[in-house]
Amino acid sequence: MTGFLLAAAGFVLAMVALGLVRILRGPGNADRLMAAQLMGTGGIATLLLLGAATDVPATRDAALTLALLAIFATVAFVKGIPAADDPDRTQESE
Amino acid sequence: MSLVLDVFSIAAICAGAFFFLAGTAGLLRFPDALTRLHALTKADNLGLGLVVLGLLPRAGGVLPALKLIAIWLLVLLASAIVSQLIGRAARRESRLQ
Amino acid sequence: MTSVTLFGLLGALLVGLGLFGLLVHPHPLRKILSFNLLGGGVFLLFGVVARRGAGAGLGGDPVPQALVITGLVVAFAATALAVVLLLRLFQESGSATLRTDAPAGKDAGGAADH
Amino acid sequence: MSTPDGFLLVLMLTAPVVGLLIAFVLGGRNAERVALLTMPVGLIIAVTIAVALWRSDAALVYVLGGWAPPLGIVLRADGLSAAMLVTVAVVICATGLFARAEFRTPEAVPEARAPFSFWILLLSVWAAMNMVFLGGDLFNLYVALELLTFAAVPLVCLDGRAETFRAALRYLVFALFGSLLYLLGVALLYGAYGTLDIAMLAAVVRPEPVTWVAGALMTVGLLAKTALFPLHLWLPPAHAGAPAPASAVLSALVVKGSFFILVRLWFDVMPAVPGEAGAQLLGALGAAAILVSSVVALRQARLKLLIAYSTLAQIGYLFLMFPLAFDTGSGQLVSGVALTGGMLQAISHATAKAAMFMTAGLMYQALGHDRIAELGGVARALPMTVFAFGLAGVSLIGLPPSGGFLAKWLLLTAAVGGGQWWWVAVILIGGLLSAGYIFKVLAQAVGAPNVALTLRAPVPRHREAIALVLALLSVLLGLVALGPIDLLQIARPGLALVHSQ
Amino acid sequence: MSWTLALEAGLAALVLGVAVWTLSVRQTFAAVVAFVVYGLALTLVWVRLSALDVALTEAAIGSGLTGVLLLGAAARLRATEADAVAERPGAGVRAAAAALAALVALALAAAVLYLPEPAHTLAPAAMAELPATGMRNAVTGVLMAYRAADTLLEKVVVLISLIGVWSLAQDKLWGGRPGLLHHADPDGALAFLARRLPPVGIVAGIYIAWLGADQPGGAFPGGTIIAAMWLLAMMAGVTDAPPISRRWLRLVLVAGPAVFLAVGFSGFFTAGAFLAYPVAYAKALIVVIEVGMVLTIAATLGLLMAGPPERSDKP
Repeated sequence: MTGFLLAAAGFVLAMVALGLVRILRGPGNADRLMAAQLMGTGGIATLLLLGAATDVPATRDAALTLALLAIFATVAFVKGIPAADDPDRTQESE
Repeated sequence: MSLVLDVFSIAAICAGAFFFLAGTAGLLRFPDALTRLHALTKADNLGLGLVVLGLLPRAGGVLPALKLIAIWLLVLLASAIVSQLIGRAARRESRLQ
Repeated sequence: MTSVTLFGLLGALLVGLGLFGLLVHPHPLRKILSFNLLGGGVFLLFGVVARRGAGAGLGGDPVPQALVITGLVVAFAATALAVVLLLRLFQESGSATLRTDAPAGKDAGGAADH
Repeated sequence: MSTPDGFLLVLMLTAPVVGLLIAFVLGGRNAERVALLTMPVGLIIAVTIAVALWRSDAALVYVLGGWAPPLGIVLRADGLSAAMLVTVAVVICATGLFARAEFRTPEAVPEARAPFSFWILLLSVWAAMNMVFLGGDLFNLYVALELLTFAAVPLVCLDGRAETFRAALRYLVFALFGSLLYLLGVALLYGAYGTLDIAMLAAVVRPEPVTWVAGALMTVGLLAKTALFPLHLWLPPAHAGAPAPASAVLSALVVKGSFFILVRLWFDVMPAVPGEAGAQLLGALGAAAILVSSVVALRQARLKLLIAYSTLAQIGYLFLMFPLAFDTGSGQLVSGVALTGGMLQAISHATAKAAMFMTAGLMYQALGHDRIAELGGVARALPMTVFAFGLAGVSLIGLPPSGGFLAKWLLLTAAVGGGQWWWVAVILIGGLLSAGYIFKVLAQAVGAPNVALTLRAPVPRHREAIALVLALLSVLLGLVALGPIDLLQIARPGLALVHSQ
Repeated sequence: MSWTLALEAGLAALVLGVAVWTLSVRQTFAAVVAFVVYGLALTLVWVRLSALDVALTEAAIGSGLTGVLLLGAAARLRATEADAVAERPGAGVRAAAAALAALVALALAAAVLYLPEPAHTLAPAAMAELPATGMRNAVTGVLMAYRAADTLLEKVVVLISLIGVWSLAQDKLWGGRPGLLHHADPDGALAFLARRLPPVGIVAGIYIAWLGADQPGGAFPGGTIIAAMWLLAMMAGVTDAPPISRRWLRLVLVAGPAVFLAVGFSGFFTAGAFLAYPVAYAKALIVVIEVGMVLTIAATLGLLMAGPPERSDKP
């Protein structure tokens, strides 16, 4: 079973790593961010699989941390796009 | 019993891994940002969900299992919000270009 | 090849890459990025040293691991300070260049008068 | 393991930290009050440490938390630490008194940005320097170095102009680069020897590839922070752009922090590792710094930039002690006359340069500019300030009986004694060049004004007096040759070795 | 080649690829996104190196907060990218830099390969002394007991960097609120998230900090998670950053180092040394310090992210 879990971890990691080509190709920043988002989720899955394979329960806490912070890059990105009509806009300093 | 659980785990994790494959393929092959987003959410929701499901029998207790489910729920929540925010941002970006 | 050797070589390579970026990228934000890249390599070397010291029921020597935690926090503080400094430079001068012969910007009148 | 007086080291370390925490919470005008209250306390502790060391004639040691190395960290004060602690305390106190006029919270507001920041950053610089002098653990010294950097960089741009932001950012980039290289060396040393305690490392360290790599990385990192040629380009705009009291602290003290760690590394951790080639290389860089920076200083049109380039040249002298302290017989660096001379140079430069930046600040305040060509008549208007500038210059040039003279005399003695004649030439030419740039300023200052001199603002007597006292200290420092100079050699390793040969 | 080594080789290749990417890609934004992935991948590496405490901290600080900080900066500095291209150094300089970097990397690689065998380690010593600290996690033992002075000093370092950030403000805005004013559609997705996630996140942060005594975790990752939750609420406009002149805020910001110092001084009388703990109360005292530290870390990191005061407190 350990071998299977490790293989699954490797497979998921390889998949999301492949998705990173989107960072390179873009074209939009939104696309790049999606690749990072996929990497985040894949990283969580890999962590959980690794933790189960090696029987280290604390990896779940690392996965929990990643899950809690997964949204932040996107929020920072959305906040950085200039758009007056956006309801979630950021006001420039006075 | 443990054999049944092992088979269950293997099946669920394999299915989860498949959705990660699908998510990546979609992210790379789909023509525009919104359809790619659709592929991404599949990996987020189903891929991780199935992996978590497969790991549940091996969690070694109720509390660790609940933690696994909490992680999945958090990712689900984040994924829902992210897809809405990115979707809007992608629209806006394409308008800016 | 063991995982310790593998990650040790990775750390050395990351240091080289970060150093290169720090030297050749003119944009300060890219320099800050390179600094963090370089930091990752340095911390990884600590991690390798820690892993080599596994024993007494521990997966690694806890001393270098603790040093990395302290180092990560300090590196974050450094990054925050550098980023804010850069943003203020941009705000005051309209440019982000570090060149000494850069145009003085908005307050050209009192430039270098102090 | 701790010596009976060891707790003094804890007090020295924590006094500025407690001060800055209280100043931060109380804020406003109280920040200044707390800082000024902390200063005499710290000065008294520093002097007490020096006296205790003098009496016991052995290092003061404190084992923090009772955890002995290699697991724990010790604080350790030898002669070098004690001398630097006192020097820094004196310069900080003088700067604090001098800065009151400039960094007073205006009446109209409860708290203002520049004063609040200045007083707290000044205390942090002090805390960091104390840690640098007392730390007995290489990683602990890294944290101290970072504290020093984070406190020093904002001091550069306290007046919030674009060029000072740029200078501060350049400084920060150099400093962070330097710290990471240092940290890299720390990782390798721990991997190779399993401890970071300076005394324990000294016992086990061997001249082998890992140590060479670690030592080279750490040295380059520390040189970048000390602004030794050719890693010096960040310094002049940063030191010349800061407000005068901040320049005084930056030029007199902050660069000595990384230099001190370099001395610890080369003399205490790995005296036998660099070899003659390494020591000669460091000396060559120092010589280049002296010659190049002095010439550039001569060509400056602005007083503060001239003083900043003079700092670069004077830093160069500090590095002459490495080849001069190298003992070919034993193949290692020894704590002898050259080390004493080098450290004395650091101390006399600290007081002289602080005084010099203060006088430059006073002239700027009075004239509204610091263009050297238009300083005519300032000696008549501000005689005490120009006199203080001249006295500080005496020490920088190295005229007797100043501290600078004694320092350079000791270095010359070591050079002649060791048959290394080429450094004699460097020291003498450097002295002539510094005389050149000091007299260039003085000649203008005592000359007749090209245009009628109008003072923009009155210069308070007590501020001039503070600069004068520091300059006088630097000149009178030569008198330590009568006895106190032996403080520097207390609890230094290697002497026995030299005498036994 | 075993499964684990194959996995690790893949992981190393990923880290390396992303690092090269971060350096070589033209657009700064893309570089920062790649850097976020770099942090994520490093978290996995730390797990493989059996450094779970570091993995938690890297996940929270390394990839999380640093990434957000740099993304925000990249967005605000978009206009300056074109100028920088013109400043790119010539081929000679680039070749020299590459040679230097390669030399350093080679020297390091050689040094790593020739580290002594068997390795020096303080693991047995750390474990032997651990009962006296009341901790069961050796890393927390190092941070809070053996090398407590580092941790204390590092708290001061982070506080000073915050003061440094504040000192960059414009004079007229001193005492005001940090950062830009964020608006969010009160019924929008972001505001929804900012109301739902922080309660969960704060509980998780406290949980991870609490774990630190016995398992991987501790005040650093715990406090960082709480800081991130606060930041999320600020960015969504659900709550506003407090004016930096508030006394309570200043007290929270010094709580960690102040409690640490106070306990350290009490060690003079109760355990015979500064920063020593009497064995019977060691765990209780360390928990007290950690509570202060979590508060301070959360507040300091959150405010470091928010930046200098940019809005006057006066309406």
